[in-house]
Amino acid sequence: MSLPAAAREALAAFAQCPGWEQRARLLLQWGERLEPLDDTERCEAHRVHGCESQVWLLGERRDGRWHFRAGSDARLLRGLLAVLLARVEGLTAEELQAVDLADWFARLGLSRQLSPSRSNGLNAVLQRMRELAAQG
Amino acid sequence: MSLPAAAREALAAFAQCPGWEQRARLLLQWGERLEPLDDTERCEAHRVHGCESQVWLLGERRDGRWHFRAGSDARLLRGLLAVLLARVEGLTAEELQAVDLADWFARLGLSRQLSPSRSNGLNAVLQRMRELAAQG
Amino acid sequence: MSLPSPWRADFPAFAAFGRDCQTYLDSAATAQKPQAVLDALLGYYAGGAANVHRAQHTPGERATLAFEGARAKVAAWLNADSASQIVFTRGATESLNLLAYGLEHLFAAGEQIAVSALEHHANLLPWQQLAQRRGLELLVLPLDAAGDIDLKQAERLIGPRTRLLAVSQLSNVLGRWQPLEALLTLARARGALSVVDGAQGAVHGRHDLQALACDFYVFSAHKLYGPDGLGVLYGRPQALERLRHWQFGGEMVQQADYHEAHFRPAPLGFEAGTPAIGAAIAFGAALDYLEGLDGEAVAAHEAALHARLLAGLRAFDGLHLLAEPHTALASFVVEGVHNADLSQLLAEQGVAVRAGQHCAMPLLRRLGLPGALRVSLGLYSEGDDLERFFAALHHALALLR
Amino acid sequence: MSLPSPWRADFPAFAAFGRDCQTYLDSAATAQKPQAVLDALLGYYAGGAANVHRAQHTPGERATLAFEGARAKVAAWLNADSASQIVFTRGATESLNLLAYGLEHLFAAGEQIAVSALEHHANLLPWQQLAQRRGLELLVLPLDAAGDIDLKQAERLIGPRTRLLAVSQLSNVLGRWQPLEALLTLARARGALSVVDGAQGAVHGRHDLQALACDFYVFSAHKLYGPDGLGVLYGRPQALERLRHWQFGGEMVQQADYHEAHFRPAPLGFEAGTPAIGAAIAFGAALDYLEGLDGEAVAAHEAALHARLLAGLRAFDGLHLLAEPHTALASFVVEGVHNADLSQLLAEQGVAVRAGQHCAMPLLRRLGLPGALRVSLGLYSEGDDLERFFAALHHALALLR
Ligand SMILES: Cc1ncc(COP(=O)(O)O)c(C=O)c1O
Ligand SMILES: Cc1ncc(COP(=O)(O)O)c(C=O)c1O
Repeated sequence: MSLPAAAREALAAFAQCPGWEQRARLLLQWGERLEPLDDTERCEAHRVHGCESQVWLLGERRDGRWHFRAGSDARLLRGLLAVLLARVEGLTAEELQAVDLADWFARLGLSRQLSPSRSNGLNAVLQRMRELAAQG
Repeated sequence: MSLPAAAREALAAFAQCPGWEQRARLLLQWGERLEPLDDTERCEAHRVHGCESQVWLLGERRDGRWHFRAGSDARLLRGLLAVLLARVEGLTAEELQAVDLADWFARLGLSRQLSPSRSNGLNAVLQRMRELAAQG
Repeated sequence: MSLPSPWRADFPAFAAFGRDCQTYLDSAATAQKPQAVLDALLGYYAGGAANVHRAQHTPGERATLAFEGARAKVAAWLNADSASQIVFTRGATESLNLLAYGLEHLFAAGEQIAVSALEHHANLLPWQQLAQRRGLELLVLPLDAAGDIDLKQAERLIGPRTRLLAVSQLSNVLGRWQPLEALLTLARARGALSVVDGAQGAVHGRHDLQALACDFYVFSAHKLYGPDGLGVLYGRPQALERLRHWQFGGEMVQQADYHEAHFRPAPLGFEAGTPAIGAAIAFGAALDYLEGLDGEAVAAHEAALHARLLAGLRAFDGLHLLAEPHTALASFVVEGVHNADLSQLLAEQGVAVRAGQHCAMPLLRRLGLPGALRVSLGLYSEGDDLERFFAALHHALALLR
Repeated sequence: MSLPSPWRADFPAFAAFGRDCQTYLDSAATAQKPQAVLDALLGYYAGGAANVHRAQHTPGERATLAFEGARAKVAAWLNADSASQIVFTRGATESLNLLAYGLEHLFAAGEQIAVSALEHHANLLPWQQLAQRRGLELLVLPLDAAGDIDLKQAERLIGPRTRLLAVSQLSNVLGRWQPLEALLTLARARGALSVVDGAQGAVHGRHDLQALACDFYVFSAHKLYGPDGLGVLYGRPQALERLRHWQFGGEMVQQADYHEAHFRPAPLGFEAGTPAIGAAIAFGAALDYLEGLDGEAVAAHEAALHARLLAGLRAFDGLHLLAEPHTALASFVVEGVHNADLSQLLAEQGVAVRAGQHCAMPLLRRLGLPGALRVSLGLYSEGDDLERFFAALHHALALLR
């Protein structure tokens, strides 16, 4: 399964990243790339619970392929959302269920962000994504 | 405070008792001395709860002095009751409240029988005795 | 026929018992812990404690991973589908109380709860009190002559008004495996929820909960070679969904305001407040330890010891077993001798067995006994323990008769 | 001004934190344990575990004595009249749930329960849910500008229909001692029962519960340098007598039959099932350890560290304290910076502080904040911990701004 272009780019950037500081800077930069959500999109219906920060996730299927948008008030989390979306952009529902996102974050050197410690909430985002794709 | 005669006798017998076996034999013997309770006395009203064995305790005040009778279906416990009654026979309510029964059992080498482990129930007997004397 | 336990040295308590001349034969009350459990407990505390599920920091993540890892080990041990089916409690007793409160809303006056006549108080009183709160009928399934729940009678008694069946897997007094399969089939056929008290059963053999097909299963870590203060409630996902939240606080909350709140689903939604983190991690180590043993060898050792126990007891005149136990323990009385007298004289000789009503007062009353003695075994027990017990029993009886 | 802690070496976790380059400043979530606690835990398990209150045998007696000894130590620590006023629970959260269920029968629809606006979920949700079950009104006492329960308003709000007041002694977010004396006098005057959540308060200074004059006081062992999985419920005798039994099972029973049962009074009647024996014994050791310290020296060290913490925080541009804390902790936000971003970058640098809503979502919402950072201290904390935290905070802010 070949990676989307943005995902290849993320991999290239993060994989050779030497330390936490550099990684944080990269996450902040990637966070800037997230297409902003407007006020009506940042609503309760799109809210992902189980994060200490506020997170919103929207998914849409066009021609059998999923396109997600996401936002958060926390900047590092925005970066994580960006590299997540880069990986799943344009996948079919089947591909979405199959993709190993733990492995994806591991390859980026970001495994710790998936810890079961609830406060960060990335896990809740992944789960919501799967639920949307399962319904859709 | 001088000890009642039966108590002095108990002290003499138990204090010089060399081991658990001898002590058990003595307890069994002392248990035989307990004046038996009749069927109407072995009733729920006289039952002391909080013992795994069945225990009954009756108290009566005559001329300001307390006289207790007790029984149990367990023989070693009957022995313990006998040496207890020997110590408290004929005491006034004030004397009863003041008497240090933990010390009494310690002097007999029977401290362990007062452990807070509930199953033996000697503690429950002591407490019931104090309650009776307080009411009476 | 000395039947040494090859695992005895893994349990440091036996060195201490040896020094104090104690023979421990009360494992059904609580089991000794392997060194691996102590190491895990110590490793956690000495490595830096942290609260779970609350913080992003490294100690907090480490504690959370270890705690959730323990949950996964419990799930694997029971062959549960998923770790989210495992709720940590204080013990079997709390698990059962959680169920009796959490399911309360499902019952309407006049409906029935079925328990058996041999239940431990922990699997009787929560249901009895629920029945009193809600005006329900508590059915007590009678036992057959062997000491098992009578299936014929159960079939007659468990009817369409029966909404729940709660029974033990292995009796803590009679030592008999109960006919769970038939009972659970019956409950399912009648549309009743089922609860299995595995407090004793979980310790002897390993059970596949997908095969067992009960809705809920509970047990305590401390009897399964783990630390005290920790218990397990296993539930099928559809059964867990029917539980109302019971205790409230800390991290079981999804969203809270002053006047209303929303709660997480199981398992976290049922673990209010800081849990027994160290105990959970150490229980994970107990399961790792057990996992590393040869289960068949353990079962064979326990069976041989148990046979030796029964044979030895039979040699005593006037000694009567309360039932013919299948495994793990034997309860008995001796004609003309009070169980309290016997247990006291055994204690004087350093033999630790349990006497009394074994938290099953109604069963003992039904058997017409004021109490009984119980000898119970663990995988670390060995033939010499039994020999010391037999000698002490002999001696005690000589004194008493 | 390096402010070393003379007691640091008593806590083995700091050697591990040192090796891992971790700075632990989250003691309000859970505290590290002194070696004495680990020794007691190990001593109990390695010396031979046994269940309590059940058996006459020597291991059982020893365990019972040690467990009841721990209860007596807790009573002495709180200056309670008697050990029978101390009920062991899993933690502060369970103590509060026990109260909310055990007192439920005293409330009639339309009556009121008063809590404050700064309560931890554990002292809010059990009362909120009780109010929902019984049709009661939950009064939320507002705070004054300093972050304390507003006494004027409390006086106005707490009236003859108020049957219970439940408040924190020391806020886990604001770090301020609440005006308990005035509030408890008020509650008593109005005939309301009083519950004090001492989860944080119990850790800083020693409190005389006879002088404090509340009906119930609760806290968790794990925050007071003891093991997790254990909590305390203290009650005045007349208050404990009003509690209905809540959890049912094992040895809390006086007399049981299939269809009815009688229960023991407190404390044992409220400790259903096998308790956390090892944890209780180890908590006794924690209190012995604390008892052996010079209380004034501890208080002086904590005060000096706290002053240093506040001074250091004030040097950061755009940093705002949520309130002026009296002791133990400081919660803050930094303008234009999200608390989750900050805490993540602090964690990357090995600094363990807590971020988020601190189990007090309604309070944070009232303060208009999505979350905050909290730095909290223990008696083992020292100046170097703070220096590392300040440096990491500086670095994180440089990255984020
Ligand atoms: C059959 C059975 N059920 C329940 C329990 C209660 O276990 P715990 O005291 O650990 O809660 C026990 C143990 O005493 C038991 O033997
Ligand atoms: C003020 C307050 N109350 C109650 C609790 C709950 O304590 P636990 O989680 O130990 O039950 C805490 C700790 O988080 C607290 O800070």
